[in-house]
Amino acid sequence: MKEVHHKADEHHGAHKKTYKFGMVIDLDKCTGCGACMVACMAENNVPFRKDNSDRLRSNLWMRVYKISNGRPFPDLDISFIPRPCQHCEGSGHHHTPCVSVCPATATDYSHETGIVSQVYTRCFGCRYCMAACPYHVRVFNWWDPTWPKGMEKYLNPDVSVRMRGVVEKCSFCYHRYQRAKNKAYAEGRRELHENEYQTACTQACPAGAITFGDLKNPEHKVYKLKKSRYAFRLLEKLGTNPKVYYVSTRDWVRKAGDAYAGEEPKGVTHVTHA
Amino acid sequence: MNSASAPFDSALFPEGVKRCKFKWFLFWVAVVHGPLMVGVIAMLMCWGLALNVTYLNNNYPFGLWIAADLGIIALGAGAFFTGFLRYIVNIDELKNIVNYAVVIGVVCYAAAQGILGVDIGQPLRGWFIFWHANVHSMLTEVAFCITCYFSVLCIEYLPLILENRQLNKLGFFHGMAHHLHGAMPTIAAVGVFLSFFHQGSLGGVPGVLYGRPFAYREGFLVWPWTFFLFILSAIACGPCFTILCTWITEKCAGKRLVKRNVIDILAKISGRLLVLYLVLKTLDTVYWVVIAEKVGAPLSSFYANQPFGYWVLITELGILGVIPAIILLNAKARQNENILIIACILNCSGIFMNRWIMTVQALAVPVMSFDKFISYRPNWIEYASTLMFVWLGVVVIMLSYRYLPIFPQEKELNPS
Amino acid sequence: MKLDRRTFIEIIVGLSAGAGGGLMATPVNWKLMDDMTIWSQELWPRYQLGGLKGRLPQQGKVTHADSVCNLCPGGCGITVRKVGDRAIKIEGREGYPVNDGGICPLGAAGLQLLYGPWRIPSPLKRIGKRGSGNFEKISWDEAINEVVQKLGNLRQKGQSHTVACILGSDEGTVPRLFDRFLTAYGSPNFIRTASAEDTYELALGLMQGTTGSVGYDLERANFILSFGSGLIEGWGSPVRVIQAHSTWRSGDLKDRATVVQIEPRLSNTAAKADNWHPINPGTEAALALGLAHVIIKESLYNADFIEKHTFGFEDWSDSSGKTYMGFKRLVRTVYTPEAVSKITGLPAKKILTLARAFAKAKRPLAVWGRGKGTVSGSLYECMAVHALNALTGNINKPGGVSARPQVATRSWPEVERDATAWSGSRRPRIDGAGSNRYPLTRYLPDRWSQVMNGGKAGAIQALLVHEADPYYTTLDSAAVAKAFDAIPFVVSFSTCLDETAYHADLILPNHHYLERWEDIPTPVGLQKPILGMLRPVVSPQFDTRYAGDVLMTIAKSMGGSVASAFPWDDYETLLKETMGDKWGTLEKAGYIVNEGYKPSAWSKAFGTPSGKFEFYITAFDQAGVKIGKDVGYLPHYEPVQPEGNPATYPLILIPTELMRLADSAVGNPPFCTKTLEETELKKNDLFVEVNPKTAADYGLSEGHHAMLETAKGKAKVLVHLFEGIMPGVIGIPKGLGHAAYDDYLAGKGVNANSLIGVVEDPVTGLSAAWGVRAKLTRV
Amino acid sequence: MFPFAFEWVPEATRYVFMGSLYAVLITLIIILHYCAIRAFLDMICKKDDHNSHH
Repeated sequence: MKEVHHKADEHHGAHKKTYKFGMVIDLDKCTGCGACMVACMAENNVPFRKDNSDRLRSNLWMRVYKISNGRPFPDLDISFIPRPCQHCEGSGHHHTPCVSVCPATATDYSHETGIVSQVYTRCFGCRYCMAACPYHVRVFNWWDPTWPKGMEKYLNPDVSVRMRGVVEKCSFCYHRYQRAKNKAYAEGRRELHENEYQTACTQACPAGAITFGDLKNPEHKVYKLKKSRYAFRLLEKLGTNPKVYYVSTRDWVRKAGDAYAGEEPKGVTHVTHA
Repeated sequence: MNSASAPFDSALFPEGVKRCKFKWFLFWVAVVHGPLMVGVIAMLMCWGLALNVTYLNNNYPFGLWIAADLGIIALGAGAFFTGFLRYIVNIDELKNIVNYAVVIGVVCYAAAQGILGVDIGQPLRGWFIFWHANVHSMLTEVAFCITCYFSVLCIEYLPLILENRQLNKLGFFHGMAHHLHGAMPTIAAVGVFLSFFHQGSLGGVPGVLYGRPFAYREGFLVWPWTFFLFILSAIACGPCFTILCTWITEKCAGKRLVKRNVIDILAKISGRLLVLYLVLKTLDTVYWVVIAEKVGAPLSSFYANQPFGYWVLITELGILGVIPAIILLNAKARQNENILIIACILNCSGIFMNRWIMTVQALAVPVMSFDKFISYRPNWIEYASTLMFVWLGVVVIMLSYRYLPIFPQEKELNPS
Repeated sequence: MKLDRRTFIEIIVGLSAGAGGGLMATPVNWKLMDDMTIWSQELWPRYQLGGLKGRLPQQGKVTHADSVCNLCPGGCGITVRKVGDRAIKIEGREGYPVNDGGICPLGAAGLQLLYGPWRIPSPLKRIGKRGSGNFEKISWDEAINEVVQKLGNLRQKGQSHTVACILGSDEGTVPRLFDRFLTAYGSPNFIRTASAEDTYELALGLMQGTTGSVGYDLERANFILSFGSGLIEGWGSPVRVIQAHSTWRSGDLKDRATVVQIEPRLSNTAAKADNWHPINPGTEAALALGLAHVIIKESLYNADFIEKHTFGFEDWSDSSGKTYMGFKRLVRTVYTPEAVSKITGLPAKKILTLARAFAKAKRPLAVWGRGKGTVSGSLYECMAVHALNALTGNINKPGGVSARPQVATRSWPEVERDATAWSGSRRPRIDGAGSNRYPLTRYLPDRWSQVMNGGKAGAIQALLVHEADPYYTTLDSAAVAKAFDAIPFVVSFSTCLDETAYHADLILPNHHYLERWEDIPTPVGLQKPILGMLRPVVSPQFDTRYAGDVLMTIAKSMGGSVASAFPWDDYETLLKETMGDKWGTLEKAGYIVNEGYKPSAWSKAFGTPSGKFEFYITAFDQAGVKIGKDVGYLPHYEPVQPEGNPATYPLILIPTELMRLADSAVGNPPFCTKTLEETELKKNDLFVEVNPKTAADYGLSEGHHAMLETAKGKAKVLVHLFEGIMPGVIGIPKGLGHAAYDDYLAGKGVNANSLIGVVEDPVTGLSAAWGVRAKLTRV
Repeated sequence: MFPFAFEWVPEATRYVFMGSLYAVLITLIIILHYCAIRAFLDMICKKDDHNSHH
């Protein structure tokens, strides 16, 4: 079915410039400060509640996981793993895990950008995509979103506000891509510069741990960074083919990411899509 | 019951049968409405206050509702499978139970759709599944087949209603019922086609989740092996559920309604299918261990956290699989009504457990190494709103039993 | 065919069924369903996006405004994205010399503070009991009048010295205005809230003879030895330090900088460090001196610097021939690795390795200031750590430490004081700073409440608080609350309903930091002088005024010399005049940085009596500090005993500071609270960290409630078992336990400051407490 | 659902899937209409015959 999908897309956008946007997150630099989470919430009109302490129902598009090596004092070690949507491409006969299961085509994989979208006004809340996603990037609106009076003033008009009963997730700040693309077209350019389109978390990260760009463009920083011998992806073996790479020089962190349980680091062989 | 004076609504009863007094009937209907109303309140809370009133969360987007949905539909398989045996395989004896199988089917499928209506966060947009259908989604396949099959069931149920003693006096209704009976093999064939697909697709729902090694299965064409296992397990258990329901109805009515030989045919078929299912399921389990190991998920990781220990596997396949299979295959055991009913209960529980495992345990098993195991149990709202549809089904069955000619053998078995 | 009634009915039924069926086959029903979906979602306010329907934000022209963040002493540059006249997002300002595009979670959530419901809409006057939270709106004239009357009366009665001001800073035009007001009015009681700066400024003054704050050249250091500093947890200027941390983590593995963290708990900094050495809490000074021992013993120190530019390293004798012990002898005899190992709990071998690695590194740097640097700390500990930098000659050098001046601005005319002002401002300070007992110290922010409670209840008759929340941030909250109760007139200039404002009699709300002009002096810890400029990004959202304007109006209404001390029309005029020729750049670029700034060469760097870096502090005698013993003139280890009886309170409680939890004068915005871990806050209860071994001793398990008790108070907490904390030590996060603000923050957790008392440093009088004795019982 | 919906992609699976759906729907509709019309005709033309069956 995938091949058919592709042909259709090629047919539609024969002359479109295509990208494969992705991230490389340097876990050696990440300090777990949480600026990415807050910047994401501020950029994407993510609601908040008086009591947000239940992570199982908390609405975080970007979530920083705190992971440990599980050793006793004083050998304990801790690392942080910021986890946006992995924007899986799928590989072989597997499509993106969530896209293939959504019954109402409310989530889709863009072959122009490599971004997995979410159409809030079409989602009817069956939550099948959440079951399909092994990274827990998808969150459900268990409540009506509310903003204390006055707070609505900071809402970003580029991002729609979601209603109760729908699933939402990180979009790689797709609205920023749209703005950048419009600007480029207005200036008569077909291609975006690397720094023209950056996600809110990338921009905010005080540690510069997040790098964002076109994974297939050799001139972009991510292209080189993802080839590091310390690079890995979360749950590589499942074949979800995510576009978020991580770099850590700590062995146990790479193993926790389940990149190559027990094997020597030899870098990631990127599964390209035909 | 006082047989001297017939209940005032006796004109509506099927010909030649006895029913209890109307006030008693009304009393029992009212009793059932108690829990039903609790369920209605729960449902209204889900719709009015949003789903935060449940214990579902982002780790468990699927909970009791979806598990119950899958289970109920599997149990409802008795309808299509009995229809298949009656109209296509032509086991004539089954005409004596096929009506009731249809009623149970209608109830199950209505319940399944009702539960889904509560489960989805934006119920008013439920129709998007048809309008913006993504044909690659197993859920789309399920939704299409279930709604279509539900219409089939309704069409199969329709002649029963039309054959109500009074309605049937109207020429049009009489004719309609008559012609529908004639078309029944075709309708049953369509039903079988649809049922096979949606039972299978329901299996596909967890089976395609390749991000969840616990649920994921490779398969044939676009379908994972669970697709076929779900069909098989559903038809292996559906007849047992029909037997069970008949037995309960008989106990409530206080009389025999179906002859034992009819029950025995269903039980025998069920037992053979169950054996076949167990063999295939065992093969599937072995292969699953191998492919899961390949993606770095050893079997032990699936059963590392209570309450989802190895006992789950043993209970599902052993106690709730092998034992009923042995009973159902043994003619002597089958003859003993008590043992037969125990086997049916075990078999039906087995299917329910399997569906629970494939939905809830599939979500419970952590996938990322740093995921924490979180336990889930449904809260009263989930239970009440699920059971609401069961109670609703009970009312439908009560009404159908009282006013519609469901059991052709009733008159013969209970001569006045 | 006979058309009887029955047939008629049948035909009607048949036709309607047919019509219904036919209609179903058309798109009409789909359209109706669609309409119903939309209509039903607009039917009920609950469905209207939390009542947002109708107040959904409007589109508009997108613009960007540069300013500076004022939520912590970090002073980052920010760019605010606006749509129309709404500010919609705060981002780090690209190219700003402090943070170059980066931003911290608090800064990114700043708009929640701007538009939040905790803003104070207009001047408020307390009507109920103090602390009941009942206020009424009054006009600015009434409010100012009230202050003028109260302060006027006090001045008339000759009690001008009983007025105090508490501010978060003493630099910049606004703090200087408050200071000037007190000078003209006649009070010595300008108080700056506590921070590690208090002690570091003193240590630099004593050892180097300099004024000004400490500057660390973190970016160029390649071996960072941190004595409990939460480098990536908000220490210093947070974004800048995190960026420095990334520099250390860049490049080839073998070229990367080494970070060593000394701390009893595996903080994020410890976790990210190359080596983490947990030591007994409060023994940092001993370890520093133990390291000095090895460095000296193995002659790994910078001999050139030590010989030419330091005083008191070797034993020395004065003109009378009396011999004094030098740093070398003290360290060699007392702080052997074995002895230090016994104190700190760190194996002697590790001390040896660490000392060698530190001294042999190309550009080693020892940094001091616990956690985020929000507590003053022990003077000798600070000096001991600073001595390590001296041993490696790491003063005023690239990758080193220096005393850093501010960007110079135009000074103001001298205040013409009348008699009341003269007599009032010469009275001893209420907190005892600068007295014979504590001659060196400028402010004792933790002490004024103790003094008031200790029999001088009337010492403060009026308190003005600006950009500080002493009610919440001062140690020993119960004592502070008691002292507050004794102050008849508390005025808050706060823009948000913080703890102090909540307990004030009068609130005169200042503009929010995104609504005003104000100069922001060099961020804490930076090695080069920077002057940033806040600018109004949005127009004032409420009926607020510049604190500077309000203060000047008050002064002008008081007449006489108090009025004439403020010749400016308004605050903006004053700001422009003060900035002088720099105003143009500041207005346009938003900041001034002295890029070429280099700390003085060693030969000219030290203003001590000896003109050198002093290991032996000669300034003590000059200032009249009473130092009992010889060793008191040298950096040495003097245990700061935590409060509480070890028999009753067998455990040690230490505060922990989190990057995602603001614990100073700014309340944590909802976005930041949302990012807290599940093991930090659960519903309204906070977690304390306990080592599983300790927990087992007390029968505690994960997620269970426990009663945490110290000599200062007790609180119900949740237990989080954490292998990263030393056995016997409990960690409690700072920044929770607010009673003010509103439900998004109030009532969550416990204020750590309420459990910890003040332990005065014998020389400075500042609080040297690093923790407190505690007990933890199952409930 | 219908080829005029904007997300309609012309691909084999979709044709097979939707084709079977429409086939089922059409079969059911035909059966229903067939029975109804037959019953209607029966009622109008052979009303008495039918009554005599019972």
